[in-house]
Amino acid sequence: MSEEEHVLELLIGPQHPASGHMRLVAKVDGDVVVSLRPDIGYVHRTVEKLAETKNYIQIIPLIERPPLADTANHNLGYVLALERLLGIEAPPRAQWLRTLLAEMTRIHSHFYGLGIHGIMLGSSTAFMWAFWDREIMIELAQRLTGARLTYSYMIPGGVRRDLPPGFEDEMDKALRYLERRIPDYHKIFFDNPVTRARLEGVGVLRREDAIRLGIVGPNLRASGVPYDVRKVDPYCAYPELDFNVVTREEGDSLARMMVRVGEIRESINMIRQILKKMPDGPILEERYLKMIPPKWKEWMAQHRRIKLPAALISLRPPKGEAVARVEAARGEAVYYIVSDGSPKPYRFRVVSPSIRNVVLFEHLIRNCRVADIPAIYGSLDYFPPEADR
Amino acid sequence: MMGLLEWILDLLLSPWLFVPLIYPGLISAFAVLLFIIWFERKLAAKVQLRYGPLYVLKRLGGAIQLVADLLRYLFAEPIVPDQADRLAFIFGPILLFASSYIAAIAIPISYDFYAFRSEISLLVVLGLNTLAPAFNLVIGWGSNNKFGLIGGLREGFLITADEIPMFVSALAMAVLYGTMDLVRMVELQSEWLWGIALNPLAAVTFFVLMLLSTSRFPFEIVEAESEIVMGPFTEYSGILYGLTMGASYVKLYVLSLLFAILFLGGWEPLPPLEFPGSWLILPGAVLFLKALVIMCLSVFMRAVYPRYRIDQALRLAWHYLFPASILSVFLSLLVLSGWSI
Amino acid sequence: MASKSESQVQGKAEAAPPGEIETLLGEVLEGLSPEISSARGAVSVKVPPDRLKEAAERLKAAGFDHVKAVTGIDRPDSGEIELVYHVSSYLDPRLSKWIVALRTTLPRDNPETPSLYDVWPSVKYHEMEQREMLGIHFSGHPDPRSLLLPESYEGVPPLRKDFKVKVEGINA
Amino acid sequence: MTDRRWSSPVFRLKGHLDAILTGAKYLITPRATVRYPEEVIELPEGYRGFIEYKKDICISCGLCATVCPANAMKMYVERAAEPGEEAPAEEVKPKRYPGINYTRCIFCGFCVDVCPTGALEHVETHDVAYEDFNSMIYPPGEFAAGPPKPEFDTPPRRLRPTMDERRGIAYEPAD
Repeated sequence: MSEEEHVLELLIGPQHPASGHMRLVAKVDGDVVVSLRPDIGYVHRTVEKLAETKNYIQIIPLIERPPLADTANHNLGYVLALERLLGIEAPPRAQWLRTLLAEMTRIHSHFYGLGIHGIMLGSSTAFMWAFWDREIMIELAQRLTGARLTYSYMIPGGVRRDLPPGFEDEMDKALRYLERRIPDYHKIFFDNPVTRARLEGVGVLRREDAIRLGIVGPNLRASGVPYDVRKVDPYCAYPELDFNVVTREEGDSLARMMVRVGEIRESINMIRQILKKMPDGPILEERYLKMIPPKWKEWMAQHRRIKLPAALISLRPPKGEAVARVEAARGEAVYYIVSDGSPKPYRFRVVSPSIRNVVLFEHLIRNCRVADIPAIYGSLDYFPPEADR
Repeated sequence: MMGLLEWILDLLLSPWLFVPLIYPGLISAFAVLLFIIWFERKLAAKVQLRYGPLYVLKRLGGAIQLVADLLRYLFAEPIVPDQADRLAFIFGPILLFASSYIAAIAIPISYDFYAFRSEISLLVVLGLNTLAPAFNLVIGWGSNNKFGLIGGLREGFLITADEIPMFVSALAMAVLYGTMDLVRMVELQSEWLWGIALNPLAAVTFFVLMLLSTSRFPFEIVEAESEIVMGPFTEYSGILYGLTMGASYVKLYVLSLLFAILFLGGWEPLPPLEFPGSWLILPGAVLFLKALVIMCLSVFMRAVYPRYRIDQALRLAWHYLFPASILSVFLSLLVLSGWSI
Repeated sequence: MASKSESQVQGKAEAAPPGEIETLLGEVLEGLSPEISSARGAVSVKVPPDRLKEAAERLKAAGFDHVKAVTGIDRPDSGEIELVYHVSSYLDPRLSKWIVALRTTLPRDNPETPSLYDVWPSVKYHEMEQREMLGIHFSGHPDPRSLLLPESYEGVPPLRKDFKVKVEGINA
Repeated sequence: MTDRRWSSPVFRLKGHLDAILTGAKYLITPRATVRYPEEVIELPEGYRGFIEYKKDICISCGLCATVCPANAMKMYVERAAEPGEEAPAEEVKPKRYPGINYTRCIFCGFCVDVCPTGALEHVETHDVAYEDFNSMIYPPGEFAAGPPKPEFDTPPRRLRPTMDERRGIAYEPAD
């Protein structure tokens, strides 16, 4: 038989229970996937072009939309780039608050990824559990920022709100709850023999390939590369936090999943340290603080919020460019801003972790079985809107 | 007038009509279907910290959700795709459902109430029960959908892998009891011990194979939503889809009844009660309850497991379950020899 | 987890002091007429377009093992498109502190440049994106598909400045 | 680093048992669901919900409309008097007031934070259902009439979430 006669072209998505907003074009020979090509762009929303029409501060909500489960880290990446361009730095307490929200977001984003991975393998329990435990962090983030996911919390020069009263105690209870839950996850999902059978040795990403293809985040670290922006190019409060970079050597789907679990544990530890060590002080840079009318000072102290000074609306960074990177939950996010001195960026570039990981679809889903497609897809924690931007 | 009613009642209570039509046949199969799917959803929901079906008859926790679903299926338009093989597409689900249920006619519900008693009634049940998967293949091929095709082929691979060891582990019990007559088997169990105590290996093997052949988790491979949408049933809608979905539960029901007879002592022990009709109701209820427990245990797996890959399921069936079923035959012989000593 | 110690070593690794990275880049790219500048903690190397691939090869050999971003910047005023490759390293802790912007300028009416896919396979999807968004032709790129835009898209590449976004004004 | 124990069938069998027992354990764990229209979670103070507008202290500076990232907030010109017409002062020299379009609002709260007089403030409401898009647009007059309120057939039970070590979030009756 010729190749065409026994190879079936399988169009998985965009209308498929487990494809996400993308299409996977798989060539299948029997039960074996010969090759697979990702077709992305179904949720492209022109963030880079739209940003050119918006003032700098208006871009904050815009860049939060694509990586929906992981907004705070992307918000942070953008704000860091902008601050670099403006030549300002947030005061220490704001830096710690940013780190706090970034780590909370990492926890709930990882739960999101684990849950999706669970349902892709058919474990509805893992899915429902993860989405419930994600809710814990979302509830706390909501108290801190006033929104569930689209926080828009970090602004150039600081953050918008301070810790609400009683936050530390509530967080402590929440973290202890999460620590109690993780063993149950192990029993019913991570260490379930069926999960092991489905993931171990499936979709192995070798270390050289991970580097060559420019993979980021837990997917890179699961292949034994200890690259984490929080260590390599520390920002905010990370230099003062004691944490490990979770790595695994195997590079298979199980390793990628377990790196995320390990990172949840590390984030729990980090949040404890943050709440213990957080310094007192203002949460907005002094020059902006001075612009707020004095009559608001008392209100601000009472409500633990800041008023946006009008100057922030139409920031005019000097001509030039700045690049910043952060370790978002799904991997390294790079923000690159080119300014021509006007209130709107001349060129705005977002490189989200998912667009850098999309190459893994064609690289990993090859010579595996049809059932491995969702198993590997889920392990990548790939998020189509984040890749399409 | 009374004469007519009595005549009808007599007719209905005659085993040749009662067994295929009422219990354990069609009507009770439907009732079980409506209950067990609801219960499966409730069980999974409870493990997953949520309610599951709730709002249709809220007082009973949404117990008639499936009745509502059935009505919806009945009134939804069954769409037949242009490119599908119409004959196979429409009759496939009907035959699938019928063949899943047909084995129930050979199941006795007490020492003297059965549609027929035969020396080989075990073989009749097992044989009729094997028919159903073939129609999955027909459906998958007939619906002319790539996912349907893959799903049908998966079923094709699984037929041999689950039916052969299942035959063998059931026959291990036949060896043990020295008969293939289901009524006689229950009789013997009430004299000796339950089958599950005599040959636990056969019981465990049979149970796992039951999950495999009825597409329960962790072997929900034929449908596998995240991989092949709905497998052979991808193109179905309306009541035709309802039939395909119900078929595997009906098969589970029949196999659970068989499991109860083979391993759990059938309708023994009977509670010492006397009331009109107790000669029929009591053994029927005991048998039904045992089967129901088995079914609940099977559907509970949805809350615990992800699904295996097809090659892993095949490996499990051929590398572990098939040898285990052969071993269980030897175990039966061993038990027999121990018995005679 | 086994590499805990390794990562700590990496975390504590001394940053190349200012000036060192520029010197290093100068040595690596010697003879390619690079213009090296640094501002706001970022290092930038500009090379002529015909030297881009060679510069990339030398950077790769020097330990810059992956590309973080490929960005085209349309500059209609000067009739140029600036192409920026942000490169860094995963393995060399001295280099991974830095993001080096390898840049070149292409003529706006016929922006063509060799694809760096052979050097850094990690540019694959970034170059595809810049191709459709700015109309830059990367010769030798293995995948001719469009990435985010529909295959049927015709017209001005969206990230060119002459593609105008119609925005509803605040008083509309 | 692959765990060697997994190659042992006995260890795998224990894994199966653990999984099933954990599933069984959760059959008696309390549920997490909040049955929404009957029970409503009380939102924390400072929640960024619908916006309350106090027109009397608005100074028509237009900062809210300028900062709005989604162009949801717009300045509307109040009715202007014809030249020579006798009219109240605010119609002779028309002022601009903000109106909001909730089809576009993303509840980022920038307008609230930037308002120099505090004429804009969030209320802790987010669950309002509309029948058509047009009714989601609030010109200044309607905007000033107060934020929309959700309608329930029966008054819902209000639940206050508190963190709980055993259950994650415990929802307790708020009143």
